[in-house]
Amino acid sequence: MNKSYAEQFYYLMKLGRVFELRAKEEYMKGNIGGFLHLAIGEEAVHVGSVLGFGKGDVFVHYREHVYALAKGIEPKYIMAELFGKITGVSKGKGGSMHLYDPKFNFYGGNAIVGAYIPHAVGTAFARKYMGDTTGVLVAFGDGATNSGNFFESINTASKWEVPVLFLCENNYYAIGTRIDRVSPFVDLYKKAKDYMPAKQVDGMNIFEVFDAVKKAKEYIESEGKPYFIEALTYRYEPHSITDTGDYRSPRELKIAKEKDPIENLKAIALREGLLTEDYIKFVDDKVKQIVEDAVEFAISSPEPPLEELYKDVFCEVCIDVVS
Amino acid sequence: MNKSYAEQFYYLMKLGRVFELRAKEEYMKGNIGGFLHLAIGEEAVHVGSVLGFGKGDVFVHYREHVYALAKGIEPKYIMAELFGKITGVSKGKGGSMHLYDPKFNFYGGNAIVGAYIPHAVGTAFARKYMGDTTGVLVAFGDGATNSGNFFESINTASKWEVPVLFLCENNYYAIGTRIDRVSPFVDLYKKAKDYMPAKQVDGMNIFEVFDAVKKAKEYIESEGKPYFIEALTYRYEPHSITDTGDYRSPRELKIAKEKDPIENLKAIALREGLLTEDYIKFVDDKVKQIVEDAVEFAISSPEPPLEELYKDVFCEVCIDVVS
Amino acid sequence: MLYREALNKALDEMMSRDSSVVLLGEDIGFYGGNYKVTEGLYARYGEKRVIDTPIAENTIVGTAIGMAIGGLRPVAEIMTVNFSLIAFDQIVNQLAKIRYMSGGKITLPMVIRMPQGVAKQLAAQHSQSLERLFASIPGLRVLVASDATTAYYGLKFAISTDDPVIFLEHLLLYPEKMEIEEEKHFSPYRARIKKEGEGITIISYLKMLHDTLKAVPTIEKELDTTCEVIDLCSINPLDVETISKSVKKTKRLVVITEEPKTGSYANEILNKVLEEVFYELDAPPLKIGAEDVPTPYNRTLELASIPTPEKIAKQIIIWGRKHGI
Amino acid sequence: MLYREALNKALDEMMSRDSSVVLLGEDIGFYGGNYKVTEGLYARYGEKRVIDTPIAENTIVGTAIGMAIGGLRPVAEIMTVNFSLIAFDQIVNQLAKIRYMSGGKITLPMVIRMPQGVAKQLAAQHSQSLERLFASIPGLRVLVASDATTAYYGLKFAISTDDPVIFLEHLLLYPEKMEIEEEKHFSPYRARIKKEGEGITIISYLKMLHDTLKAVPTIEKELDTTCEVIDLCSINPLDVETISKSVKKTKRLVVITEEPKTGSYANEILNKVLEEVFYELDAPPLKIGAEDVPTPYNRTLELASIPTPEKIAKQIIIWGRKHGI
Ligand SMILES: Cc1ncc(C[n+]2csc(CCOP(=O)(O)OP(=O)(O)O)c2C)c(N)n1
Ligand SMILES: Cc1ncc(C[n+]2csc(CCOP(=O)(O)OP(=O)(O)O)c2C)c(N)n1
Ligand SMILES: [Mg+2]
Ligand SMILES: [Mg+2]
Repeated sequence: MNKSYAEQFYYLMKLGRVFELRAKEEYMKGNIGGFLHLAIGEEAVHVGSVLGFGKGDVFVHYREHVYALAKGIEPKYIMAELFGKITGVSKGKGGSMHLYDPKFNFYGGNAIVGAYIPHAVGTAFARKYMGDTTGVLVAFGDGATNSGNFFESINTASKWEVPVLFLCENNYYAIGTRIDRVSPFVDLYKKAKDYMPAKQVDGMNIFEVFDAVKKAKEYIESEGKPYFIEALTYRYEPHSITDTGDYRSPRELKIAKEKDPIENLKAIALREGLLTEDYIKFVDDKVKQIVEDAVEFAISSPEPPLEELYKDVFCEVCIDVVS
Repeated sequence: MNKSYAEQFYYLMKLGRVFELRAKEEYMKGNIGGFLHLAIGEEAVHVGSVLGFGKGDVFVHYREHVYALAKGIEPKYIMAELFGKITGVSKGKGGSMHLYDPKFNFYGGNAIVGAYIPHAVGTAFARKYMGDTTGVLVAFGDGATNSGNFFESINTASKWEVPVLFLCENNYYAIGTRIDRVSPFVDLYKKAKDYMPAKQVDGMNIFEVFDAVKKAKEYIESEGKPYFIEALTYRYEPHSITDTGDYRSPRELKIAKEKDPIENLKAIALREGLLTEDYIKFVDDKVKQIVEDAVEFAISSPEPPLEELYKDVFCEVCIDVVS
Repeated sequence: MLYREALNKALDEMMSRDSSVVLLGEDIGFYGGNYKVTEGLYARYGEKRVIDTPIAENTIVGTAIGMAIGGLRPVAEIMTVNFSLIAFDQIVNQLAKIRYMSGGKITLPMVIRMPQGVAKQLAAQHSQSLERLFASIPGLRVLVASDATTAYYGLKFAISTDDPVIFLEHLLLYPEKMEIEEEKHFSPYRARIKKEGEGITIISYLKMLHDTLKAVPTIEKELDTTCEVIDLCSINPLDVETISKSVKKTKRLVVITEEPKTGSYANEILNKVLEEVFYELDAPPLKIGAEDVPTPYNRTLELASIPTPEKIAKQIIIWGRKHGI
Repeated sequence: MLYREALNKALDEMMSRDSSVVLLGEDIGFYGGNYKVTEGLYARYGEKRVIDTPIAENTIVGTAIGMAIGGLRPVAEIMTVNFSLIAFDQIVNQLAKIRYMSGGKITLPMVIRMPQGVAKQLAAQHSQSLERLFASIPGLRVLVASDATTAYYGLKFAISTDDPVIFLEHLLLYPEKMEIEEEKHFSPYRARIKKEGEGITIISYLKMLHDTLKAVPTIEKELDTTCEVIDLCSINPLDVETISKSVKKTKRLVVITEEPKTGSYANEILNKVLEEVFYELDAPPLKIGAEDVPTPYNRTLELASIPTPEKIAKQIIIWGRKHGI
């Protein structure tokens, strides 16, 4: 592992965390509405997988700020989207759960558990069909692995031999329901292992996530076939801001926080000389500034004009005659 | 294996085959309409599973005449249903694909591939909840094992620990599409094996089907948990009467017919002294008569009166006041 | 009490009365329900009667059908109506048809409860009213619970009847304070006159009913008339009698729903009534509904996409003036 | 040529023109399609462009969306509209909304083709018309192909446009003989006047259009008037202009669809037109549709459940007499 990756890891994880904590503040002030799902605690999975994956399309769920940041979308356009402003990545029409930017190969942000998994399979098919060997990454939670969308996609991707990396973020909970209450087993990679190579990694360790994803990417692109990774992780915050989170014991939470992925990285990287205290300080200040600027940008951006209500339902320049 | 079972096997398989061949004739004459899916070639699976299962609820697909007969529904009520007569098991409203008779624990007959699999899981839950340990049998084709309904049911039944026997009839084809064109592997029991005990049997040999199902039944009822059997079989007829069946080679068909489950039974049972030529002759004559009587009954039965159109949509004696 | 507590009370009473009543859904048990409708029931009735399901709506409805076949009276909660689309085959091809296809041999006494509607900035996939998709399917009864009284009695009825019932609630009503009015004999398929009036009949339900009631004083003042406001309670069947009677008196009809206007169920309501009273109307009927767009996240656009008390008043006043009220 | 051959021709031409057009569905490839619409295309374009899918409609639509995101123009065949219910979340929550939620950043140029309607004794789960479920969803274009001309040009348009199109065919039309009329500029969202007339405007599409045309001579004779028969071609958007123009002339409106009457899309068609012409109508509009029951298997009951040329004629004649035609 080289220095430059360690720096990127730290920068993006920290950016993600500060961004989300700030978003929470703005939610409390009423500047952000709807659902706000935070990925705090899960940054090693989100950042590690995007960087390990490198080039390629990404499809994720409604807890996607950190993915979007790691893919390179500018914080201010994400924050503006959370504020519902016209300058947001989705013009203020999507909100926190619906960030999209094809320029960065980022395809949501989807609020229906599991429903975008087949999209990833289809996109991988399309890329391969057009002679592009680049793989596609799709991430989903433990809860999604009980859904038809998940099972059908595993089955179909395996048959079609398309380069998709299925990334299951097992944070043990789907809202207030622990995975062992609703799944016959909790080692979720077993749901895929007869269909494709499947492994489990420690999702609190970004090096492990990064390495596993990188290897998986090489596999899917050289073989043109799917791969499955289950990353064990934890969300520190409640499911969304309106959830109390009281279904988890303080002890469980404490244990999880002791594995904090950012602290984890810091400890390892400082020990191994991959990061310096100076760099850390530099990043901490920098991301704070970036996030403040993003909030500033969001606040000062205009609301979408009323005619936006009717735009983007259909394509406006579409032909309506065929000859 | 005792004599009495061999006799029942022969009787029901022969009844099923003669019934279906006769139904085909009547279809050609225009006395039966819609889709008519024949199970000819698959009788060992249908009869063997129902007899091996014994007491208990049964849920199946649209190719269900032989299941219904094996469950004990009188041939004439089934034939009348195919003719769309009021005396049919479903009053002529369901037709070939929708035979129902709760008196015989027979719950369809369903025309949506895979969609009734969760019903079986729910009914097993209900029985268990009410203190009845009797298991539930659900049968479906190879094609169904690619559907969300199938996967979710396997997963949920395993978690809920309900006594369901999942019976996959792998006849290698879903209409004109061979299973290896659409499934990543063709040993379909592997789709269930991490969720419950799962095995594959020769579905052209009724003794093997019967034994496997009997053992599975004991397991599901003593453990209160699900079990999976894949029976390898073959349909001799096209998918339904309107299909040409030209996607299968004459050689493939010939090989399959050499394993004919009825001839198979006859050979084994005569050799082992479980059946006599006399008994076979007796049954052959008897089922012919039964089927002729059934056709006679169907022909002479009245059409449903017009007011039936509006009946059975809702329950007629339903309360419409609550206090 | 809160609206959601009225639902909870109905579930509790029916469960305590009849052990064949079971609940199933996502997060409804240990967690107490995302909108707290099932709160306390898991502790009281245990995990075999308040069943936490996987996130698999198709299986929730599918297994509930099986439970009903097996002799139970399941009440399935779909967390919001948006997710019922995943269970749509089970609802339309199975639940609505099995009784008929079996010649009446199988009854499916079950309820699917779910909240719908535009709440606050939940964006397109979480902000829909879909009653048209249920009420237009032969074989389903569809009730809409607009207040604590219909929530309580309506849900008790839905659980008691042997027909499958789609029971629609509204996300924004859950935390609202209301009381259950005592009813000796509650008729679930009867519309209820919430306010009497002489000049305009306004039909609505769920959140739109409340918005309508808020709009009425302005309308009455501006148009110098009185409005009769009707809560449908049941949208299939429709209580055409109560509505027609009102329209014969007022000669004017407005239907207000939260669905996008094109293809909304308001069209059916309107036409059913028109069949009875076409020649008696003094003005073309007015349909008020949401704009034909997916619901946007931005709050201003979101509010612009659905009827609000202000817009309801404004539209009815313009229509009234145009047609000589 | 046959109706289904017109569809095949459209697919073939579009595929030969543009390699980004791919087909996917059950049995459409090697087998040639259950209703033979894709016959020959597998041989011509290979298995990467004519893709046999598992029986998993949700995945068919879901992967097609992904293909569209990835730059293809997929045409998904759902074997019959009945199975589209399994894909309903993909259609309503994904296909119809992604463009909007992404602020226009993602377009989904794709088509879902499927036959609907009551054929012959296929029973309730295989005998449905469901256009209301699609046409009432903002974000979807819905075309109905009633003859070879609209099948051919309509499907070509559907594949060319960047909007998602639900393309409805009718099971009973596939083997019908018809010709493609040459059109220089085909407007897919325009209704087509199939027969001119002065006394009654009758609107329809798919099989009902043909049944209507069969009924017309009797109606004209009995009521001593002439009928103007309009094929809608597109049901979302609706060509209100063409319809209103006709109704302004005839003063009378009949809408005939195969959906069960309660909640059918005919209500929308009717009300959209009423908004334009309410005061000009000489009679209350007439809606003809199927009975509010699941479709029965028995042929006599089945025919009793849907409009037929005889019943269409009878109902219009009774209505016409009652209202003074
Ligand atoms: C189909 C569907 N059903 C229910 C919901 C409501 N819901 C939103 S998030 C969620 C839990 C998902 O859990 P998991 O997949 O583990 O992801 P996590 O939130 O833990 O990241 C549920 C049930 C939904 N959005 N979509
Ligand atoms: C959900 C659904 N999709 C498509 C169909 C059309 N269809 C009817 S039978 C069939 C093939 C089923 O194959 P399989 O499960 O192997 O059963 P088999 O007919 O071989 O017994 C298909 C695709 C259907 N009935 N339901
Ligand atoms: Mg989770
Ligand atoms: Mg098969």
